[in-house]
Amino acid sequence: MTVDLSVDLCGVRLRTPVLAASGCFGFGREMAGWVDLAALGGIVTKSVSLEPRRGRPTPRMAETPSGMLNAIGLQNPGVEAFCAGDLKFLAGAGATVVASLVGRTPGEFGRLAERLDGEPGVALVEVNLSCPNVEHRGEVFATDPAAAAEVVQAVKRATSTPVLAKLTADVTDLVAVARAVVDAGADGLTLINTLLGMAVDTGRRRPRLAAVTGGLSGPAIRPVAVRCVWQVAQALPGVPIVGTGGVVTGEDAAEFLLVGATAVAVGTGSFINPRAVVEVADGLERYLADQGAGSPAELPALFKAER
Amino acid sequence: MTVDLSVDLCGVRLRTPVLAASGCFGFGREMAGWVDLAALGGIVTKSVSLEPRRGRPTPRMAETPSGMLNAIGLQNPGVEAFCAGDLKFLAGAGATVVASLVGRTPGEFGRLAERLDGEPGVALVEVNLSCPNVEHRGEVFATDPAAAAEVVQAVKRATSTPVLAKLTADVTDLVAVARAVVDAGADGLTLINTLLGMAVDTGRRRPRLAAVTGGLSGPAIRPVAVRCVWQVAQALPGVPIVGTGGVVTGEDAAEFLLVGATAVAVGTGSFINPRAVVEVADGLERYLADQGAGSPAELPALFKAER
Amino acid sequence: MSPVRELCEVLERRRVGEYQALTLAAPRVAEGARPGQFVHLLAGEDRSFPLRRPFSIWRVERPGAGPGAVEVVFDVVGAGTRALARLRPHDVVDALGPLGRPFDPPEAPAGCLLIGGGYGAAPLFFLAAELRARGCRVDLVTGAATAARLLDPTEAGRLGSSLTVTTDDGSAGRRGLVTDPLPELLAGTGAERVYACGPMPMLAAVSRVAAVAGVACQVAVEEQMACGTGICFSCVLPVGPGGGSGGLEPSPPENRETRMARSCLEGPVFDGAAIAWAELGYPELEELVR
Amino acid sequence: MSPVRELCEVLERRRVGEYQALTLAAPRVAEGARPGQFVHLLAGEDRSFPLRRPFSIWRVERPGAGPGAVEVVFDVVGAGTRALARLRPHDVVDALGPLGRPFDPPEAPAGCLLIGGGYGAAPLFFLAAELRARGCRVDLVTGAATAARLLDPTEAGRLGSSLTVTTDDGSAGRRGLVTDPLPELLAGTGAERVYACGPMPMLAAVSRVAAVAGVACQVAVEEQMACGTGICFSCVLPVGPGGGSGGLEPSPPENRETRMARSCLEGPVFDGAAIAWAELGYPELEELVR
Ligand SMILES: Cc1cc2nc3c(=O)[nH]c(=O)nc-3n(C[C@H](O)[C@H](O)[C@H](O)COP(=O)(O)OP(=O)(O)OC[C@H]3O[C@@H](n4cnc5c(N)ncnc54)[C@H](O)[C@@H]3O)c2cc1C
Ligand SMILES: Cc1cc2nc3c(=O)[nH]c(=O)nc-3n(C[C@H](O)[C@H](O)[C@H](O)COP(=O)(O)OP(=O)(O)OC[C@H]3O[C@@H](n4cnc5c(N)ncnc54)[C@H](O)[C@@H]3O)c2cc1C
Ligand SMILES: Cc1cc2nc3c(=O)[nH]c(=O)nc-3n(C[C@H](O)[C@H](O)[C@H](O)COP(=O)(O)O)c2cc1C
Ligand SMILES: Cc1cc2nc3c(=O)[nH]c(=O)nc-3n(C[C@H](O)[C@H](O)[C@H](O)COP(=O)(O)O)c2cc1C
Ligand code: FES
Ligand code: FES
Repeated sequence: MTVDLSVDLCGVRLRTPVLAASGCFGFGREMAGWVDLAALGGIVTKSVSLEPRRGRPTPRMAETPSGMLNAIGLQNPGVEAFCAGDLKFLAGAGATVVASLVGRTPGEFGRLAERLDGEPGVALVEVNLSCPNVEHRGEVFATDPAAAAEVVQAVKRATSTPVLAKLTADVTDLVAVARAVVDAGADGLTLINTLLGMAVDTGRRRPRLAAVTGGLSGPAIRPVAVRCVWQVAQALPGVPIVGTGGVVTGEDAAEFLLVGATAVAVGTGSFINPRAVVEVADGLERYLADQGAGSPAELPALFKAER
Repeated sequence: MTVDLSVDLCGVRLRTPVLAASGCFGFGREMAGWVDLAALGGIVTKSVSLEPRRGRPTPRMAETPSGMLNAIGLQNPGVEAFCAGDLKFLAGAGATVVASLVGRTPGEFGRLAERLDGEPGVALVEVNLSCPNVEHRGEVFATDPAAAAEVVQAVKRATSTPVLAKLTADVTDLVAVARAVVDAGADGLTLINTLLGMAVDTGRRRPRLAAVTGGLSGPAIRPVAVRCVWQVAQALPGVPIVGTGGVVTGEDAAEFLLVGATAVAVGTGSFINPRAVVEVADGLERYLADQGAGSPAELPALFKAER
Repeated sequence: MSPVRELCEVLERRRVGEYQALTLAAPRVAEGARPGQFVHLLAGEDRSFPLRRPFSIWRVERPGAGPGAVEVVFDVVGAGTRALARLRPHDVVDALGPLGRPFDPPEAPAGCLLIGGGYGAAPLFFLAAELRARGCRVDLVTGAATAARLLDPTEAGRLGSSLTVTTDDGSAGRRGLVTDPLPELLAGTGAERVYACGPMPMLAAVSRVAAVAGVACQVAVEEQMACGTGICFSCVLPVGPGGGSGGLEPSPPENRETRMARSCLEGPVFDGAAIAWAELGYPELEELVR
Repeated sequence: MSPVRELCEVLERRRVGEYQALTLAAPRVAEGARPGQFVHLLAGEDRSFPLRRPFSIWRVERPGAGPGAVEVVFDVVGAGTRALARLRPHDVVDALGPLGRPFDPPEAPAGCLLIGGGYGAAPLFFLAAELRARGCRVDLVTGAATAARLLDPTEAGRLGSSLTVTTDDGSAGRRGLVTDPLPELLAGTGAERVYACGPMPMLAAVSRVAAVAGVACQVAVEEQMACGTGICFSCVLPVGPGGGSGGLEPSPPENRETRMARSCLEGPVFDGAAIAWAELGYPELEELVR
């Protein structure tokens, strides 16, 4: 059985359904020595803002059981430097680029999308909604359906590139937020961002992160991420979903695809294995062959929800 | 330095600040051969309902990275059998019992509390709010501040025993729910119940739990639990909190106490080590001695939130 | 004997056909263990906080000449058994045991037919030795998919008055299921007791044959277990009103026809007639055993 | 040379004073490694998905006579180093390397003063060998809390023209800080380059002394690292406008006076004068190095 790993994500053909997740693959350039950037399903860049951001003080990360906490604080060189440097490099390398955007207001998101519209090499845009809305008491956009929808609208108005809305699982009703952003025009969803967590250095009796709290990622959160994809795929059939959270093997990727994701993104996995994005795709190819599936898109139909 | 491990939880003196978490110590009797039940901080019983419940079909559990999923479905013999059998046994063994209650309506919770009021041996009542409200589209009580508050009111009216409200982290605004139940009369809070998760048997292409989704517990969720305790302790100073989620060592317990918990409850830890509740308390005693603290209550003041 | 937690030195790990055998120095577990009971094992230094894995006790060396040891035999199927299969002598395994309800031997010497599927034969080795020590006649039937998955057939041959072997592919013994020769053997040996361990469909079939023949039957089941000590309620099985507790403290009776019994505490050995087979998808059997 | 991932057989693990040394068969890492670079190691079969741990390359045996090996020396402080300390010969370690920016040797032979604190002396052993091969005079200063935490003082004595030892408790060499003898040594040896590795306050002090003396200084820093490959941005350090990239591809310049440089990619070696010491809490030093 020959397997064709390519998938269609919001009208964009990806070589494989395995992407590099935002913030976990730098701006892509760093990995040129480790993997063939053009062979990946896609590279979601570190989130880019209008102005450069320095990020948070260190320590910015802490290991936790089967996961890690991070509080990087969205350090990035700003959209202009991004376009002039990283994006040009990625486009030249033939990578499929998903540009991740982060703003403090819906207007900022819109201006970012406008700036990137038509930049060669941007295949999709991902809207990172897990950041504080300065116009609304610093509440995270993705926790409020209306605020999230407003951002998506602003972005859709500004770009002709397909738009993924990236949501957080730290909400009471994820389906409501997902529905709001899809109604606002999002072409697809990325589920999930990190969970809010905290760890304590008991010896020194202080938080292990300088920022006190941070985002929990890695295999520890995979069951939460799989559940989120399943719930949203059930509620909003036909909406493309990129599943993210703890993918480190081809089998992990298969979990997400079986419950309804169109693609997956590997985050923390790349920190342990710089070739994780490639190896997850290889593992998935073997899995599909074992299961007699010719392509990733066949998996949801093979899933038996009632045991 | 001698350490006095005892703590005051809502006016009840506990021998240690380490309890056995609900659903993770059976009804207590099962463990009589493994630990001295009277020496524990307390035993939160498996949640008890008015009528017996058979629970969910098997498989009811699945191992996940640094954690597990369960969908036991609140199997229990009903409050009458509980009082006649387990509670009598626990009272006779000198255990400090926290009776966990679960109902389908606020009224059921109230009747349970009434039934247990004055039963010898019940030191505290814990209200398990992570269950569906049949009067409100099956929504989980703990995701809705008003519904959660209504349950707490019903219970408080029916009992003179101090009441802990057990909340879930699967909400947008945990502090709002915590505030609502405290305003409704809860004497303390238990944070957190399991996170909703799902795992897939990729070989058989079906959910690993018969119930499809289940509750994620174990060290994997500890960073989320610690964050929840920290957030609520900051927002509602003075409200006693029992921290739960991934405690398996004395150091883990110390994380919770440092960020503001009064006590901790060991759940999944007891599955791997039947003496976990005792050994966590021993570890905590050593930790306190190392830190020069005479009692658990001194820890929050030793915590330095700004690094 | 009430179970204990013991940190056990690995004395030996070896291949047995397609299985792995592991011998652990475990004086306190070995002292009280009875056939049908299991140990709940945790191997290796793993920060992922893995759950334990349950294994039937295959052989026991009571403390005396030596310090006391238990041996288990297992199939490598996933992460837990892979970790056990990596153990080397002097490594340490964390064990809980002996856990669960053992097989009940007959009060007086009687003919016993023991039926094991694959590694499911493991507890029957231990049981056969005990039954013979009690003066019972023991006949064995072991079956597997293929010859290499028959558990130590040479030793099995020594344990009983007879050994009947079946394989699905005919690579050893009769081709067919382990249950095929049962009616004939029950009649031929005049056995008064049947003991079985193996996959659920096999246990259902054995229970049916025994019920038809009117012979008392005990089966050891395998349900997924988290704790192994009765506190998590993950390992349950529907048991009829008369079913279960086997001398162990029963959980309070529920207000139901059948109740969900914990197989780690009230099992893994159940009376074949006590299991609510209908709820498990074997309705005809339920009719039979009523 | 661009870094690789190599599954390395453990050739030896041994004690070195209070530290552990680990020798790994690592032909591809050994081939290109330069002093100041590090390896990012993962030990053991652990399902908890632990992060790697970074260690300076202490010694290298280039492929040639043998297959090529690297040696690291480490202090056992937590779970990761405990796992490494349990390794036995023939076990396998997963390594990334050589990673990071190495020390820049002087263009022409020159006097060099090398200052190491605790296990921080490790990369200086490798550097000393390279500097001497290039015809430089090398003087060493190593310091530690106590004698047992001085890294292999016998070998250190052989590496340079002189070795000065300090301990906080006076149990070996001079009592005091490793930085105490610096001004005197700089004057005495006429060194034109200073290289240092150790805790941050020590690196700050060394950078200050070098700046006062007008001597070029490079320091290797230790920040917590998740990836080690430049993709997570956890290991950052504020670096002044002129600071940093050391021949490696710089990240796009940010529109700032100082920027947060990744110490795994643009470091761990930085020019002492490039680090924005004021932001790290050493304001006087910032004044000095400006
Ligand atoms: C009472 C009892 C006695 C047993 N005796 C033996 C024995 O003597 N020899 C032997 O080879 N096996 C025996 N088993 C099955 C053995 O426990 C499983 O093969 C083992 O747990 C698989 O673990 P794993 O991590 O390798 O597999 P995985 O499939 O990765 O395990 C995932 C999870 O499923 C559980 N699981 C998987 N297979 C089974 C199973 N067949 N039964 C119960 N739980 C399972 C595991 O415990 C674990 O929690 C017994 C099971 C029980 C309940
Ligand atoms: C470039 C570089 C080179 C190093 N070289 C050496 C060396 O040659 N010898 C040596 O003994 N140590 C060295 N270290 C420090 C070494 O990486 C840590 O001691 C080690 O990571 C501790 O891991 P642990 O799990 O035992 O400790 P834990 O304290 O349990 O680790 C928890 C987390 O903190 C990180 N961490 C802890 N201590 C340090 C530290 N000092 N620096 C950076 N991260 C830390 C760990 O990597 C891990 O992510 C170096 C660090 C860096 C950044
Ligand atoms: C260090 C780090 C930095 C991250 N930065 C971003 C970011 O800039 N934008 C974003 O949308 N997500 C970011 N994420 C979230 C990841 O893209 C991903 O959603 C999450 O880590 C879960 O996937 P994982 O478990 O595979 O890591 C970051 C995660 C980590 C660990
Ligand atoms: C098998 C199992 C059964 C549980 N049953 C209950 C229950 O009946 N009532 C309840 O309030 N919490 C129940 N819980 C949740 C635990 O009490 C605890 O809040 C949660 O598992 C997190 O703690 P842990 O990580 O230490 O297990 C259960 C958890 C598990 C794993
Ligand atoms: S395995 Fe936990 S109750 Fe049986
Ligand atoms: S450790 Fe990840 S960027 Fe340096």
